[in-house]
Amino acid sequence: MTAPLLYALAGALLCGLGLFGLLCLSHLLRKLLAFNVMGSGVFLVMVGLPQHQGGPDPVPQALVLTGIVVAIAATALAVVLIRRYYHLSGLTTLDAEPTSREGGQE
Amino acid sequence: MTLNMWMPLFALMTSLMASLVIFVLPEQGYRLRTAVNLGAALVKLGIVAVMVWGVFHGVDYGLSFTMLPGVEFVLKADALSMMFAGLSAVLWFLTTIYAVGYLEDSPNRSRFFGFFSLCVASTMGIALAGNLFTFFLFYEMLTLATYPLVVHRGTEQALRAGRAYVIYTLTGGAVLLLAIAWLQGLVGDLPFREGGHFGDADPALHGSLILIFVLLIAGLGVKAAIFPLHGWLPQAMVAPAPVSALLHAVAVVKAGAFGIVRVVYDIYGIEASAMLGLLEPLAWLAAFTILYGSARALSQVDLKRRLAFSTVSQVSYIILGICLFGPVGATGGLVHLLHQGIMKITLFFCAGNYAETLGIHRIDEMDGAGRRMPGTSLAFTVGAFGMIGAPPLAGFITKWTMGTGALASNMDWVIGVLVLSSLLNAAYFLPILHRLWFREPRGSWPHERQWGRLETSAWLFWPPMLTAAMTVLVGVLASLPFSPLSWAELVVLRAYSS
Amino acid sequence: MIQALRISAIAIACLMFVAGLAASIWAIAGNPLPESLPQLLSENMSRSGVEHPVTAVLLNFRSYDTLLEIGVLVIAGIAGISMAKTTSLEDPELRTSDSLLYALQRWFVPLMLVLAGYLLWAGADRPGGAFQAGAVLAATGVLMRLGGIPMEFIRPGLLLRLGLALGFTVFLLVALASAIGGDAFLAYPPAMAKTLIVVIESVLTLSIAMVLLALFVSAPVNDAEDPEEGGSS
Amino acid sequence: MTLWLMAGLLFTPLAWAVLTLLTDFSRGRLVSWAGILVQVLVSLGLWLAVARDGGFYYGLGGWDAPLGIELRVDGLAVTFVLLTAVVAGACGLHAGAYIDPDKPWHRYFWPLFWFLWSGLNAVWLGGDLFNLYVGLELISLSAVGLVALGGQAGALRASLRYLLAALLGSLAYLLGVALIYGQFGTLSIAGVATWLSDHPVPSGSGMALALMIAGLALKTALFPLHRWLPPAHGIAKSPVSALLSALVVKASFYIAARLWLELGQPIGSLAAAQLIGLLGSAAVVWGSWLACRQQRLKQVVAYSSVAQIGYLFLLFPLTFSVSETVSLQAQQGMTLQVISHALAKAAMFLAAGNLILSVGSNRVDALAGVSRFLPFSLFSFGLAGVSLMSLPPSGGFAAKWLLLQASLGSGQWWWVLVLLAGGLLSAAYIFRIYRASFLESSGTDQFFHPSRSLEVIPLILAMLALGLGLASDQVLTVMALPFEGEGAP
Repeated sequence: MTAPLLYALAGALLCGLGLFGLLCLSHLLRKLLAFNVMGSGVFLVMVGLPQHQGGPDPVPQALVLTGIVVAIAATALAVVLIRRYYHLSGLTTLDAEPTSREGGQE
Repeated sequence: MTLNMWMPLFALMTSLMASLVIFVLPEQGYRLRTAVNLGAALVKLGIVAVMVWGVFHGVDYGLSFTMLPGVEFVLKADALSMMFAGLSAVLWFLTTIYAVGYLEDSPNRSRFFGFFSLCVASTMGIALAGNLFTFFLFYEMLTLATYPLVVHRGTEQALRAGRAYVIYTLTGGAVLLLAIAWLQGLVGDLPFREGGHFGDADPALHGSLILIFVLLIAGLGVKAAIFPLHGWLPQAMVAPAPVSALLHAVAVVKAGAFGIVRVVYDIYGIEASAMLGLLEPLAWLAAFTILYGSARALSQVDLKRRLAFSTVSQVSYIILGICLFGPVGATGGLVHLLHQGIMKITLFFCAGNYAETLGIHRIDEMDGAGRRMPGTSLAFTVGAFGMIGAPPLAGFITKWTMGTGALASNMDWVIGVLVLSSLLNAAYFLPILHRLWFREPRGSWPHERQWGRLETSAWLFWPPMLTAAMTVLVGVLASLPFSPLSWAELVVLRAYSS
Repeated sequence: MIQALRISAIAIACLMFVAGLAASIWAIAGNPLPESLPQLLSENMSRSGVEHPVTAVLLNFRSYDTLLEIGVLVIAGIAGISMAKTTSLEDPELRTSDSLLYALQRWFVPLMLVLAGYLLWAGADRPGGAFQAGAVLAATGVLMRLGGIPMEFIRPGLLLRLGLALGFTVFLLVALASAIGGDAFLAYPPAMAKTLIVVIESVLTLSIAMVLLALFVSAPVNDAEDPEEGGSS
Repeated sequence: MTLWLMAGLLFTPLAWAVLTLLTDFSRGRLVSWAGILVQVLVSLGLWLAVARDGGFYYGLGGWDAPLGIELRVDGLAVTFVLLTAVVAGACGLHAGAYIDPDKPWHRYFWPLFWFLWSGLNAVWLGGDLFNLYVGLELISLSAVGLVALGGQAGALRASLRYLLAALLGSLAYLLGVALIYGQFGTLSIAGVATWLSDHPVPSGSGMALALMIAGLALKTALFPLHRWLPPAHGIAKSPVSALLSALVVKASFYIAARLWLELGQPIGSLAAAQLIGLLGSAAVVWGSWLACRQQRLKQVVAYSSVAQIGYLFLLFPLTFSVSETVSLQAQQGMTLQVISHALAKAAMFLAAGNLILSVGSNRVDALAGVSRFLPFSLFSFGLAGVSLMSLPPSGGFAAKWLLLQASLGSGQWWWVLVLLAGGLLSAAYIFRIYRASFLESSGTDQFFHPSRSLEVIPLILAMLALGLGLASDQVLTVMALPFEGEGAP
């Protein structure tokens, strides 16, 4: 058991946690956070697993860097959408069809 | 790259192009549309005439290209295809004339004539298809093109009929597709060939071949309205009369029957079909349908529904004919492909005339109509006697030939079926004739229209007169060359000799 | 009750997922690695134009990834400003006059700018690079914004859109230039690799900062909306 | 020459995204039309080049795999590139006339449109697992942005669902990529496949493949992961719906198919293949059933996509442990299904948009009597429906025929039932719309004829879908071209 392997296993755990959150939580922001937790898990696996045997490997590090930027972009887009959705419908979950449009306070 | 190669495509294209042009024409362009329609029908008549002449003299018309890996698109003209092509070309022309008159002043004519031409194009394709795959292509196209015609009136009843039609035919199409795909996977792409392919089939394949045959017949039987797959046909009679006439007397039901002929003769081969024991059950089924259709026709009060059940019965003559394992019986069946078309279209034209001129739809309203419309009623009478099989009309030729064929191949029970069916025919047609000629008219007609000099519009009057005359002529002149009977003999000769 | 059952079912499924994943990771960790990319990478480092391997991967070996990734970032930025009020991205409510924040910002802003510059420069031979620098730069902007310094340029006008597109455009032009020169798309001439990478990194830093900042400050939500097609009647 | 074409192909959409970002909608439209022209020409040129000389690998940045990113430019990829050019070009032209230029947020339509296009090209050509991930994200985020553009709460809700589903799918895929890299030390699909061809399958790679395919299946909306698709596709503007249904879902499917064809035989299992096939069949049945029950026109079309996608997944069982011939038939069938569905569904959505514009309502019953006005859009809708019902001579029929042959050839007759039943079920929902349009009712005299340019585009697409069946053999020949496995040119 090396440290990178431990990272990878921790990543697996984070993936499971994030998945659980994504499926069970209903508040949109929480869902989004769960997505980020899961994303972090994936990145940990990605960096940890190859470095377990081969020592430092710049390729997955670069990939993760790219992945993080993509995740940031996705998160930002989601936040923007959630805010506008809340503004227009007053809802923070996707459970009910939006009917009224009294809107939330911004 | 000769002209002959392209002839089948031209025959197909005349109606297809007419259809496209008509779709684009504005609704009000009445004259132009009629001109396009009749022009295309005449051109097609010419092309088909040339091809009939050519096929008789052994010219090879054929066009093919690879459509999918291992599958060819083949158009080809042989004696059998010219039989069907000739029938639809002639009757298309007459029906177009009739439809122009029938639909005068009614809405959606652009749509109607567009799809009408599309139907004829599909029928042409079915006639000229050179293998099962191509046949299927046009067979399904016919389904689609007919739907708008069945629901043309847009009433709830029409839409219901359309739904029944689509459910029956598309399911039949799916079964047919399964059968064709299976056959293709088993033995590869098979062109239609006189004499068939399975004369020396591997005995290991027999089981699959029998099953495929059953599926093919089930798929084709829907359009041919074989019992118990006939349910859509009487319902579809809500369509306007020209549609009922051309499509349900000629195109759709004949497409099914024609397909069965193709399968038995040109795919399996008559000997192989007999060897696999496929003909006898099919003959029994056809015989039952003949009697069943006639019996049901007896109890119908609506004129067009009675004619529809009569169609159910008559189409099965064709199938029964080819199941009589022998050249004479086969000739009888094939010639009925033409005879039934001519007779039935006459009857439908007349039914349409009664409906359009006098507002008559039910049989009990027909009392004395013969005096008001003697020409139409004369045509109706000729058609009805033809159906019954009175000599020397078209139907007699069929029944006589089939009866001889049945005796020749030792299937004596068929004679019984023919006699019984003729009696039933008489039982449901003679009362109508009695009402037409020998009863006093009631006070007034349900919905009468005056057209001037003739008893009805000229557009409506002449087509049934012509087809009635043809009913007489094909019977009287049956022994001349190029008569339906001689042509059917030519087809059978080629099928049995190879 | 059903809710609890559902949650426990999902929990069990997730646990199984973790177990399966961990088992696979364990199994893979035990297998020998068939191909060693790091070795190949170090052999080619000299041709990459930079010393730090991560930067080399990002901006040379796998620069197409980076190019598309900037595209993703720009998309997020576009989506962000498409939902903002069209006249201004300024939100008066966000502007505070907190003296503590003001003081902090006087100290921090110059420091952060320097840090961003350093990170950008460091990217060539040690951890750092355009993303890190851009993030710091964006954070500076956020801080300034919270502290009440007006930022007139952040409005969905041409200037902001230019800013969003700048880094991407330069990157793309470099890629195209190499293709016009008859080489593959994105292939830098080895002699110029270093210069080009530095240029790209600098403009990318600006653009990344701009996108992040635009996303952060596009606070007021636009009330105007499209009716659904055919939904009105 | 080919090099220039490749550069043009990659450069144009990205450059036009930037250009249109700097303009407003109306000017962006002119710029985009020019761009569409360029892109169609470049795609056509590349297609012709590959049709003449065969495929090749294109190393980006001059670096070959595994160090750099290699694009796999083969017959299949360029065919899809050309398909994208045709369909996206048509949607772009249609959108230019369809979308209201006065709404300020519509200026962002064009950049998102072009980013979407570049993402699609990246996916068709991609040969590198991680690069495909970035391409997928490019597609997903721009698609979500397009759905949400200026939308109401309903549209935002749909796009949020879409976004969350897409992100979860991407993460699952990325996790699979991480495992693959951990195992094989390379990101190139070809590299992994080559190594697997002469080594035993290492343990743990099954999980990687399963994760990737599951993630992609979620993004492709395979039953039972399809719930996000109909709201998003139904509520977006018609040209956007067309793009999403025709191309976007195909991108993730394409990757899954590529992975399965390269790695499925060694890594996959019979049970997995059959399971995926089963899910595809369930999608066909369930999607069609739901399509029959929808009240709104575009929802019908959207559920139809769920059903049609189901057919695609029959590829998995039909290529696993079967003879070469059967596998080839299944692949060809799948390709034709992708192409014909893309053309037909784009035509259908665009026509549906026109019809909604004409009758002023998005409900199916509102179509009562419109066939009287002989609208071209209804005709296009009908023609596209022929392809979806897989009736001859459409491309859908050709696809079904090949899949039927493959099922019969491999003895997996149960898929035959699915194919036939699926055709009938799709007829049920399509004839429902025909039926509505033929109903003669008194109250429908208002009919607004949209401009000709709006009506012609779906008609052309529908004609292409219909005619594809007749030209299938030619199309398939290009895809079966030899591939020269050498490195970058």
